[in-house]
Amino acid sequence: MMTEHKMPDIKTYVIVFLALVGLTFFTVYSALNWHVKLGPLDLNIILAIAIACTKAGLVIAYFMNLKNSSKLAKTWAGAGLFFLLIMFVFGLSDFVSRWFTVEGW
Amino acid sequence: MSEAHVSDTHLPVAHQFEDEEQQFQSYSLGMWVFLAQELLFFGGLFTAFIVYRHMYFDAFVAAHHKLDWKLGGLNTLILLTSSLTMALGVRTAILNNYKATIGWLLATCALAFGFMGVKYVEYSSKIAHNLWPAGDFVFKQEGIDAGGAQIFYGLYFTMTGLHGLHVLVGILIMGWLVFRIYFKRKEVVDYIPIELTGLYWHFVDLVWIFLFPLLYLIG
Amino acid sequence: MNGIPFFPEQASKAAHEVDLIYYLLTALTIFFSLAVFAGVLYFVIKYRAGSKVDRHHPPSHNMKLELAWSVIPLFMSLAVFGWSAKLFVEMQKPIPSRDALEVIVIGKQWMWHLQHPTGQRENNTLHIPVGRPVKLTMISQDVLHSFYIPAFRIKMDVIPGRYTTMWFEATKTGTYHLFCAEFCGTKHAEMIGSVVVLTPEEYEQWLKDNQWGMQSQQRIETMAEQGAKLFTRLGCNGCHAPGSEGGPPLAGMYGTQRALTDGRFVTADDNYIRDSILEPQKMVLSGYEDKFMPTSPGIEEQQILQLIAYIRSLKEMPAAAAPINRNEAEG
Amino acid sequence: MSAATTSQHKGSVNYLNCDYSLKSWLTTLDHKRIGLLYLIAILIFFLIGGSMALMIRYELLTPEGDFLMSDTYNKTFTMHGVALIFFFLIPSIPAVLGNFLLPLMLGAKDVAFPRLNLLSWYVFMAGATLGTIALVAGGVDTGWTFYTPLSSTFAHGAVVLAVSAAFVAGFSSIMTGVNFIVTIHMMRAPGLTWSRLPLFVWAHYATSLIQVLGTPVIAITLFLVGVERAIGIGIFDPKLGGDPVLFQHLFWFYSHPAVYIMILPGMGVISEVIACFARRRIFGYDFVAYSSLAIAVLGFFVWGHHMFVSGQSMYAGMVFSVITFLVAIPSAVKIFNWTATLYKGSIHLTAPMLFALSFMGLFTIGGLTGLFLASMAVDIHLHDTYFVVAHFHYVMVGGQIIAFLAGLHFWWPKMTGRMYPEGLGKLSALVTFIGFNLTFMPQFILGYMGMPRRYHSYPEEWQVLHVLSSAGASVLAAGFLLTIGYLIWSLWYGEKASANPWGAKGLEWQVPSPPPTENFEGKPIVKEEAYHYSPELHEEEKEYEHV
Repeated sequence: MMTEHKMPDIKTYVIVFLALVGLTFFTVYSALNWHVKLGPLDLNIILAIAIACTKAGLVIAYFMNLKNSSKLAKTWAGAGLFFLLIMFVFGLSDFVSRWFTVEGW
Repeated sequence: MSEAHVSDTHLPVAHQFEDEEQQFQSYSLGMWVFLAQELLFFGGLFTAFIVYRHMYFDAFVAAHHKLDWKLGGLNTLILLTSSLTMALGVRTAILNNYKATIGWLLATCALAFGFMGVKYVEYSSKIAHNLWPAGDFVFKQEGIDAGGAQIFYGLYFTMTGLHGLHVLVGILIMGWLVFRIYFKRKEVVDYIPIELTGLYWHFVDLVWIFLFPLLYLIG
Repeated sequence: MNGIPFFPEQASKAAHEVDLIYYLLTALTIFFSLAVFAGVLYFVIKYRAGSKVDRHHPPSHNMKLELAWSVIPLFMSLAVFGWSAKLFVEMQKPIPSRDALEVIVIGKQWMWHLQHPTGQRENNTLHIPVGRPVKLTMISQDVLHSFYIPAFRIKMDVIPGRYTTMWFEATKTGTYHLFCAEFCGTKHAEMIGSVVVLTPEEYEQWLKDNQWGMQSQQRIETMAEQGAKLFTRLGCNGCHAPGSEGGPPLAGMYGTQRALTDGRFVTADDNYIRDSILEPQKMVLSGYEDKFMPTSPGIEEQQILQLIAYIRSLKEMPAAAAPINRNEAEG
Repeated sequence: MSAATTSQHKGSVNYLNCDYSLKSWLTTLDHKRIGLLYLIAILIFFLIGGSMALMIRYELLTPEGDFLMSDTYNKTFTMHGVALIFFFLIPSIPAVLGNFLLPLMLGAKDVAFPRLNLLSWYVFMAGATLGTIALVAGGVDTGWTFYTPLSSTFAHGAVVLAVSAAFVAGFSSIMTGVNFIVTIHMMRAPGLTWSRLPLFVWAHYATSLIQVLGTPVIAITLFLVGVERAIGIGIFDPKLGGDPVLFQHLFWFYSHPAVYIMILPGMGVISEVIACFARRRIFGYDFVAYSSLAIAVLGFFVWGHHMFVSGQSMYAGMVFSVITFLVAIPSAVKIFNWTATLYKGSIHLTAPMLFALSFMGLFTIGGLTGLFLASMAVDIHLHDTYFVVAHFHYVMVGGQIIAFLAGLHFWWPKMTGRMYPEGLGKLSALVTFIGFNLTFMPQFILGYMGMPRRYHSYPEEWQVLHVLSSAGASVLAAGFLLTIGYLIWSLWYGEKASANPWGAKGLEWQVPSPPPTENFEGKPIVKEEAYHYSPELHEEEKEYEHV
């Protein structure tokens, strides 16, 4: 029985690799040179995380070939991310909301 | 963009599987579930990092200035390249070209050793400046409380150490794969363990993609 | 209390309402358990194997029934949640400190040390007046503990490194159990004591009887007075005395919003003062970036609490009161 | 397990008598043998944990701590927790009954990754050995929760050993989870769609989801405690500014879903047992199946209810409290559906059925007392008291262990080819039910009186309740020992079991007992829905000869 197995070709790999390297240089450059502050929030952090997420997305979709993998693999990758976010959001909810005073209830 | 690789060769099917397709899908799903578990494993450390960064804002910023972002950046490039060589190795494995596969795997191993080398340099310089977070931790800086800095370096060594351990395990697996392909070069290249190791290696690279900005760049 | 003890005393304002929710939940549990038990018993008897009874086309599902017994318990649960969350907020809401008796509690491995604002110190016992809210500011010197008074239905963990507070108002005089509820090592079971609730007169009398120092026969200093002494001994007044710009003025700063260098706003509560004493650079006030505040290594939890009491007493600047001799006062 | 068992036709080879050598057992890839290997391993730890329980109850007979020194008492209840939770409750149903039955129920030859299955047993034994060494090397006095800073800086027991034991045992649980997820997805027989799956398989899918996504978080948390204690990297150390509440967050993120790892497989067993002995399809199959998944997913949102009084912020507490109330609904739905299953069934009161009915009663009480602890105001009073102890024993012993016994009795003929003695089975179900209630009902009252957990001595006015509870404990122990006794006895002297002694539906009953190594000759095809019973047809009674 033929195993039909879709893999990206070499050209795609190299393009994705160059994109990743480009993003790395961009994130280093932006972290060191731009210091945009919006009140207490440091925009650098959001930019750095956004770039890291796009790099992660590229690696998952092309290098790990999730694009052509089964629907099950996609659901389980999504499940891992979903429960990770639960831990972040609910875990941080305690530390962030500790300083809310209760005057206004 | 993607070409379909129809391999006319057949892999031996384990007794509990019906056909090759079910075998491959099972191994692929099993690996993705394992990686979801690894994601949660590192997720615990990232939660601790985010919480302490929220609590010790200045100490973390001051402590991370002592990290050398150039070495961190170099390590990122090394790992990205090793991801590329790994992906190409998996591709040639599926095409049943065992020589090229061994070549790419060795390239990935070499890059991984490079990564560990850079890490060794980094660690020894940190320990030399007695930034090792146990016992004689010294962090004298105007206006920065040493406790928060010590926690930063505690997290730094734990996260990058655990990541380094995963890189070492990756090197061992790839070494075993190279021997296995070489000794079984007569038969069809069994691409399944190589693809799974590829997935594992890309995950290790993924963790570093998040570690690098969080530890070295932010602030 | 002979025979089988069944119910703890209700000795605090909140105790009554907590017991009401407890009765409601007990009633729900008994109702549902009996319903399930009766249903099972009835069906087991009626439809036992071999009994001649109509078993034709047993229903495999019934959407209306299944939705009913999902949605109805959901609403009952949310009702109970709402009620108990409301009560929880009332029990946790910080009370105005004007009329509250503020006692500090220091938990350390296997004993409780308590201090009244007027200076009286007690181990493992707490004397409080009835009918007056009591606010406890608690911290641990080593591991986690938990200050638990069953008769008041109140408990709060005592954490090393951070103050936790709780308040209650006793409604019945008497002596009640005090337990440590968070496992804290070998003698966790011996870290117990008692809370003695006195009538206001008895409490005043108790304060008077205990206001003389053991050896010095002089009136013991209140927390604020001890704080004032420490304030000078540690050299805080060098920068924080009024008029000097070495550090921010402290008169009347307790409870206000403080703007930090990075733009964040923090309320100046006990934790803020404690963190600023122990790690001065953790939260630097805007306008004082270049100023440097020394840390005071080896400062004890008790001393920090005394400094806080002193800073809170700084509405205006009282001169440190001289200690009065016992026999003068009683002479 | 050297029982020479033959099913109807003499000398047929099955998975037990095909090879008696120790090597064949220790290097087996057969999921059925690995299930039995797990059964032996967890039996040892059940006895260790159970004996610790008896020592605790014996100590609490008197208000003063006079039987054990307080240090020994603390080590006893810690080892009671660690041994029973990590080495009995979590692996028991998934690793024993799940390993044995999933491939049979799915019509597959074996689990998806047999070698990973054997590796999970060896990793479990490695964790178990580390746990025993920790016990022998002086034990641990931190409680099974390992709260810092007590566990990381102040405790002086073998904390690093105990923490690494739980760390290693966690990976065995992860491997089982990964194996089951892939098996259930990939290895189903033709025609076996998700809506035709037995509810036992649904429950194990939900359990595996938690095992895989929950366990790594406690692995990293215990790793940090071990690192902090061994090397001194102070992540949770308050002197450096570390926050013990952060440890509690990371610990309970796993440990609450872990209680669902324990109870969900139990619910799967109960669905099977009730369907078989009421001769009826489970009422509202879809609701029961999806409630397993709902419990598994919602279980990850509720861990904060362990920390209402730990200095957690009030707002976070409210969020956790409302979701905890929501997660109680699917459990209630299951109980109501099982009760409705009995309607118009023909009910056979065999030993597994008695265990299943007592599960329904005890789990209802256990689940509802959880609502006391979910409501924040009452939890202030009840947190860390004997009310909590009674609640989780009702759910873990009254729920999970009794469901495990129900499953063990139900599938014993299939696993060993031998019938257990029916009369003793019913007696043991009764004794266990009575002993359990006598042990833990008084603890609810003690809890509301304010008796704190993990206390070596207590005020003497509560002695009456403790004496009642200790009396119950000995009855409960008698019930368990009776069960272990006659089950082992039945291996040699039990009556030979036919392929389907209960007349149950399900693929596992279509193979001889004990089944051959490769389970099914051909590939079974599934055409009908699960639990295809028809109680009103009386002729079905005769081929069911056992009750």
